[in-house]
Amino acid sequence: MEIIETLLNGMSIGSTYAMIALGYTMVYGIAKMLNFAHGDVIMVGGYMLFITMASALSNPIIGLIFAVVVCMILGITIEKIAYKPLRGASPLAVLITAIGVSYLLQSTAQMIFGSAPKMVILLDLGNIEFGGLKVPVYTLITLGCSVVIMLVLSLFVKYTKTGRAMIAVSEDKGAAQLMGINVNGIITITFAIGSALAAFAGFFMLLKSPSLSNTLGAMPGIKAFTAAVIGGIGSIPGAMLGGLLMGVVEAISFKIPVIAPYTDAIEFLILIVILLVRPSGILGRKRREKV
Amino acid sequence: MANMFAKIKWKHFINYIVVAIAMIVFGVMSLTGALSSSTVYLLEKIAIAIILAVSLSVVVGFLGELSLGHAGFMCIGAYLGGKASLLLEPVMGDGFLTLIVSMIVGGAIAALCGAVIGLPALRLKGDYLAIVTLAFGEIVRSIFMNTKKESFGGSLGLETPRYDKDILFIIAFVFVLITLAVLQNLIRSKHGRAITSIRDNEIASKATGINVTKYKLIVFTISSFFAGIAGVLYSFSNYTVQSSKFSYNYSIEILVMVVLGGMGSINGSIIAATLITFLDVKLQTILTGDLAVLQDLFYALVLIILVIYNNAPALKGFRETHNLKVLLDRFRKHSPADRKDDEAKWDRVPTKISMDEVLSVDLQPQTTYTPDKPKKEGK
Amino acid sequence: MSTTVLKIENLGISFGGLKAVQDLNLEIKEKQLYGLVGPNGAGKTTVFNMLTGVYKPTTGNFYLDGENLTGKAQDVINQKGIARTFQNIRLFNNMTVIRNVMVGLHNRPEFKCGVFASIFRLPSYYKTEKAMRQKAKEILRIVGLEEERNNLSCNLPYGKQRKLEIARALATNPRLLCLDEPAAGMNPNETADLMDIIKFIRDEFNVTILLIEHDMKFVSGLCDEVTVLNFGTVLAQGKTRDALNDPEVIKAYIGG
Amino acid sequence: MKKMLKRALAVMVVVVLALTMTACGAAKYTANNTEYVIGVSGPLTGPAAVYGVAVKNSAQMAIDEINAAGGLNGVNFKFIALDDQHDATKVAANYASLLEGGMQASLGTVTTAPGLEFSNLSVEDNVFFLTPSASGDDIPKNENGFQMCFADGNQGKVAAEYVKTLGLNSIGVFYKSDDPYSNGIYEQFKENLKGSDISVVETVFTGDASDFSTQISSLKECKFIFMPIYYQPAAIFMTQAKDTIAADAVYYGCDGFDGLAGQLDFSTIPQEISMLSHFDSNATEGAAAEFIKKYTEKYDAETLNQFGASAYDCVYAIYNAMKAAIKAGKEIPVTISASDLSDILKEQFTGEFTYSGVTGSDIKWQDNGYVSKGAIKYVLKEATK
Repeated sequence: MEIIETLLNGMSIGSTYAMIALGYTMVYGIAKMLNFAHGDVIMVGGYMLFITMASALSNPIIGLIFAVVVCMILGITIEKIAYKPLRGASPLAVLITAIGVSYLLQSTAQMIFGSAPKMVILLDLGNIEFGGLKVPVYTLITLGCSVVIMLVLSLFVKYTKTGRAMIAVSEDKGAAQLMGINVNGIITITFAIGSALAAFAGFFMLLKSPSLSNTLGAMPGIKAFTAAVIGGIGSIPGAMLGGLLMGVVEAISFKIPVIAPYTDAIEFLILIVILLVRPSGILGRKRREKV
Repeated sequence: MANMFAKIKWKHFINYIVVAIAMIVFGVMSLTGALSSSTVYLLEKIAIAIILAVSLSVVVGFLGELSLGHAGFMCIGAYLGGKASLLLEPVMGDGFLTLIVSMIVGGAIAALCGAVIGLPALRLKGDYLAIVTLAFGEIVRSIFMNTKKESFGGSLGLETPRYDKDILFIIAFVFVLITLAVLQNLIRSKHGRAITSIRDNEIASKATGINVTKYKLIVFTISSFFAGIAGVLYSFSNYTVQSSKFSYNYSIEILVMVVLGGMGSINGSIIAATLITFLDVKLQTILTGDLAVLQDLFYALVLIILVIYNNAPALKGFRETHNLKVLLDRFRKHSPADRKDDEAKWDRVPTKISMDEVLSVDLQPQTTYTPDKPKKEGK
Repeated sequence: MSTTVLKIENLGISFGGLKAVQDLNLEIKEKQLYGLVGPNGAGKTTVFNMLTGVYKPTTGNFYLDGENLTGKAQDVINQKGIARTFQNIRLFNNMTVIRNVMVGLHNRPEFKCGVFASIFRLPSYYKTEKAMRQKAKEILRIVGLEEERNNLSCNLPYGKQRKLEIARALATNPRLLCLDEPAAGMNPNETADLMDIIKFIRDEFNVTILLIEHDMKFVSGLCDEVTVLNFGTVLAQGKTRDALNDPEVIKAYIGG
Repeated sequence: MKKMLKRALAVMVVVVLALTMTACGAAKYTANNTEYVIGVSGPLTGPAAVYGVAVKNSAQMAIDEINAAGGLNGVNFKFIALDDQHDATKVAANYASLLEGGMQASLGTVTTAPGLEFSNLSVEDNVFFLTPSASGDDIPKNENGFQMCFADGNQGKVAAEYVKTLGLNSIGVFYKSDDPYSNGIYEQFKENLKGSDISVVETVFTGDASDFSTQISSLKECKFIFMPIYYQPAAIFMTQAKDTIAADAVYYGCDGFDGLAGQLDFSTIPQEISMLSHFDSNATEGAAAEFIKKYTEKYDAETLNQFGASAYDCVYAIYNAMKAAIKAGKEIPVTISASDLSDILKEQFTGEFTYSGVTGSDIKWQDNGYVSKGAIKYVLKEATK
């Protein structure tokens, strides 16, 4: 019983990670960059929800739509201003600008919204009872939504023209360009999708814990990135798997008092162990340079 | 005699000379009491930052591996060196001897950890190695965070003795010189060539008989040794060592110094470390009260603009005509025979720090993906 | 009869189900110029990759001077005496020409200088550094790159990059030098020049050469023996003229 | 070679110039003061910014009030707040910069983590500080340091004493293992609970965790949950736990709970929420209510919390102590050095001096720097019947 409960709690934690990891993996897989600002786009999405809920239209669904739209615009803007000029430069340069963008978003948010954390109550969904187990509804919804998003993304990438173009860009930018694919356009679309996913992640994070500050996305962002790497970065199902795995590990670790304070260390240790066993993550594709 | 003098490669020594002169100038100023304590703190911080940046530069700029765990090694040095000095203080006093022994303890243990983390480096590629080093740093931080109060101070941090602040910054600069000497001598030797060859082309390097494993381990070990030394200096320049300081954010800050300084340029790392630390401290102390929120904003803007300016392929033409070097060249006659030693132009470093994974939607892990690139020039 | 330098026995490798190379047997004598030819995808480079330790063969063994080197690490194999060049040139692009060659000299016993000696600038450091530079210049002179020694290797024209790669491989003092399409991308003049250089270095450095090439004129002009591969299997083997005129070989090249 | 030397010289000059810009005459920093200067180092940005901002606003408000009322014998006060981002490393630079800016007395740091550094630095120069909210037990360990808030250990002890009176068999604890504040309280709590037969269900979280489902399921049998944490995670915990934890359970916290009302819709939480503190930001009467009114008129109400109230008191306490010292015949010129002022203030704070303000009345200080004032159990919200 307790085991099932802990697993469920793990799913609850992990579904949020999975949602963020999906965004990481999309951007990484196609634009080939560690978007350290992804977590801060989540935070912006959170503030958009806050604005909506504080306005006359206090409806979470409208808030979500608003957040998605704003985040997509923000994502595209960031890409155009900070990342696009560096296409073709070293990935390290892009990594550093991503960090710069992350600082920029955090301090802008503090300037606009102040330093105090905001309370954003979206919906009170209550619990469902399963044979003596109380499961919060938001856990089920987050889990369900992340599975749906994962499936939609997979189908999108596999079966639409844009999606296939994305795979082409991912495998070889130069060749894709030669085949008439608008590489810049595809990368812009990727950032739009990634940022929309960030907005969703923000929504589900606030659904669970209604406290919003300008560092909302920082640590979950890193954890989710770790999850994406565990699952095999670039792999959409891998992101989901990695996220859930991280969540379950976290839940188990928190359950045992002796190791609970070391939870972060344990999560990162698992990452190292998994990478040592499978250097490309669980579902990652091993890429080998041709000699 | 004059001939011998002319034969010395002055540009190899220019950074020693500059650092030594700065050290002497400030040392004299400190003796005459002309140095304010805020400048002393600043100097200590700059010295520590230079050691960190230069030691990371060897990993990132010369070996071509991305490490996001440099702060972790520093953390080990700071805690263990600090603890060593606490234990030694009753026996050996708080003098120079304690300092040196603590340095060796902190540096050596950090180096050991560097070797341990260097082992996975042999298996993992750039970006995966980066995340492993990041994870390592976070593990170290988390462990020290949760120690018992008696052992390493727990969440409140370890209280360490602060070294005499009129002298510490001079010692710190001496260590900067030592770091420079060791790392530059390493780089400017056959071993340095082997290391740079790994960065430039690992496959060719192996085929040329370079023991890549050995050199990766050497570089990780030496680099973390100096990170550990920087950590011990940090513990001597502060009353408390708190592990929350050594998060991945700090590692990234060091990385920023290396990247802004230019890959494979030690002088660049020194200048970037100095300027960033200076900017950081000045922003922090000048922007008081309500203005404090502008610090990060300003820092972020500087970062983005500098990186784009330095790296954007579209600005290449502009960079080549409008840069500091061109400006400096106006003051000296440019001889085309002058060629930078082992300095890799940043935009040409074929980074192994590659983002290489391919988007996939498959549920089955696939064994190998070999990109079949067309030959550059067919026949 | 001169001694056997390289002996390959039943060498084979498969990737998943695909047998890339199977049952390769050959023997190369000292100072021989041996050719490995075959259409695209025949597995020639794969053979090189096995010989230099990039891939571990699934079956068979190969011996250098009688020593079994199968499955050894790349750097060990190189130190034992097999050096190679690459089909798509792999130079150390951010290093000068002379440094590229000096990396090749790294493992030579006469240039021994430990990490500590280098860091503390012991006299042995200055001695080896000077000697290495001298030796590298010498090698560069032979391949005709002495003038370019202070240029960055990536700024060299294509033909010279090929030569530099050979120089770097030679610097490791190999018994067997494996050249992967050394004449690719060269004009006829350069090719002729290269043929002379290859012959010259064989004599000068006392080295055995195994080369992959598509240019039949080049192969027949240089090699005394060849092995023709197709789909990983040996089509023909023997004296160059005989092997290249084998009907199977002609069929594989022309198709049908 | 000459060229190289020339270039070396140029680089050196730039570096030296950059560094010497800051290197000006040391010695007496306060000689040119035209106002009394009070300084503080606190987190004005970053995750803990709300505490630093509250302190900065409230202290500024107190200074403005004092100046409007004519200052101290006609001399105005000046307040400087520097940002340390809750990071001990940044304190040294702040401290030196404040000192060189003419600081004569200080509010120390806002948070505990960097507080120890400040405490050790300030004793070197003998700078008096009265911290509003750095509650670590070791913060006032030197004779120049005093606290306006309760020390963590004392809070833990008082909480343990209170728990013992409840007659419970089992209680739950939820704390943040990587936070000195939370740790400090819990350690003393555990220590003081030893010997009683109360069993403790201990749960922890670290960092910025925001999903407490595991901890909640571990605690769901508990009727009393002690939470020595700050209000933001507490609010998340209560929201997530409202249906799982028994409706008649009690959440009991320390002064960190203050500010909860802004983060939590109390009507949705069935459990009782109480805290042991010196200030309630929802107070409707007394000095506290007056402070709240003034603060919310001037600043963003969201940043109102006990940190601010305490800082407001700190400024007034220093002001009153200076006034009392002058009355007792001491001279406090505007250019008085920090060390001289420190001696005067130390004498006052360890002497008969008492202060009544927002966070308590007849506040006195022990010789070890700890505050002695009444801790009040505030019931923020009663259990919903």
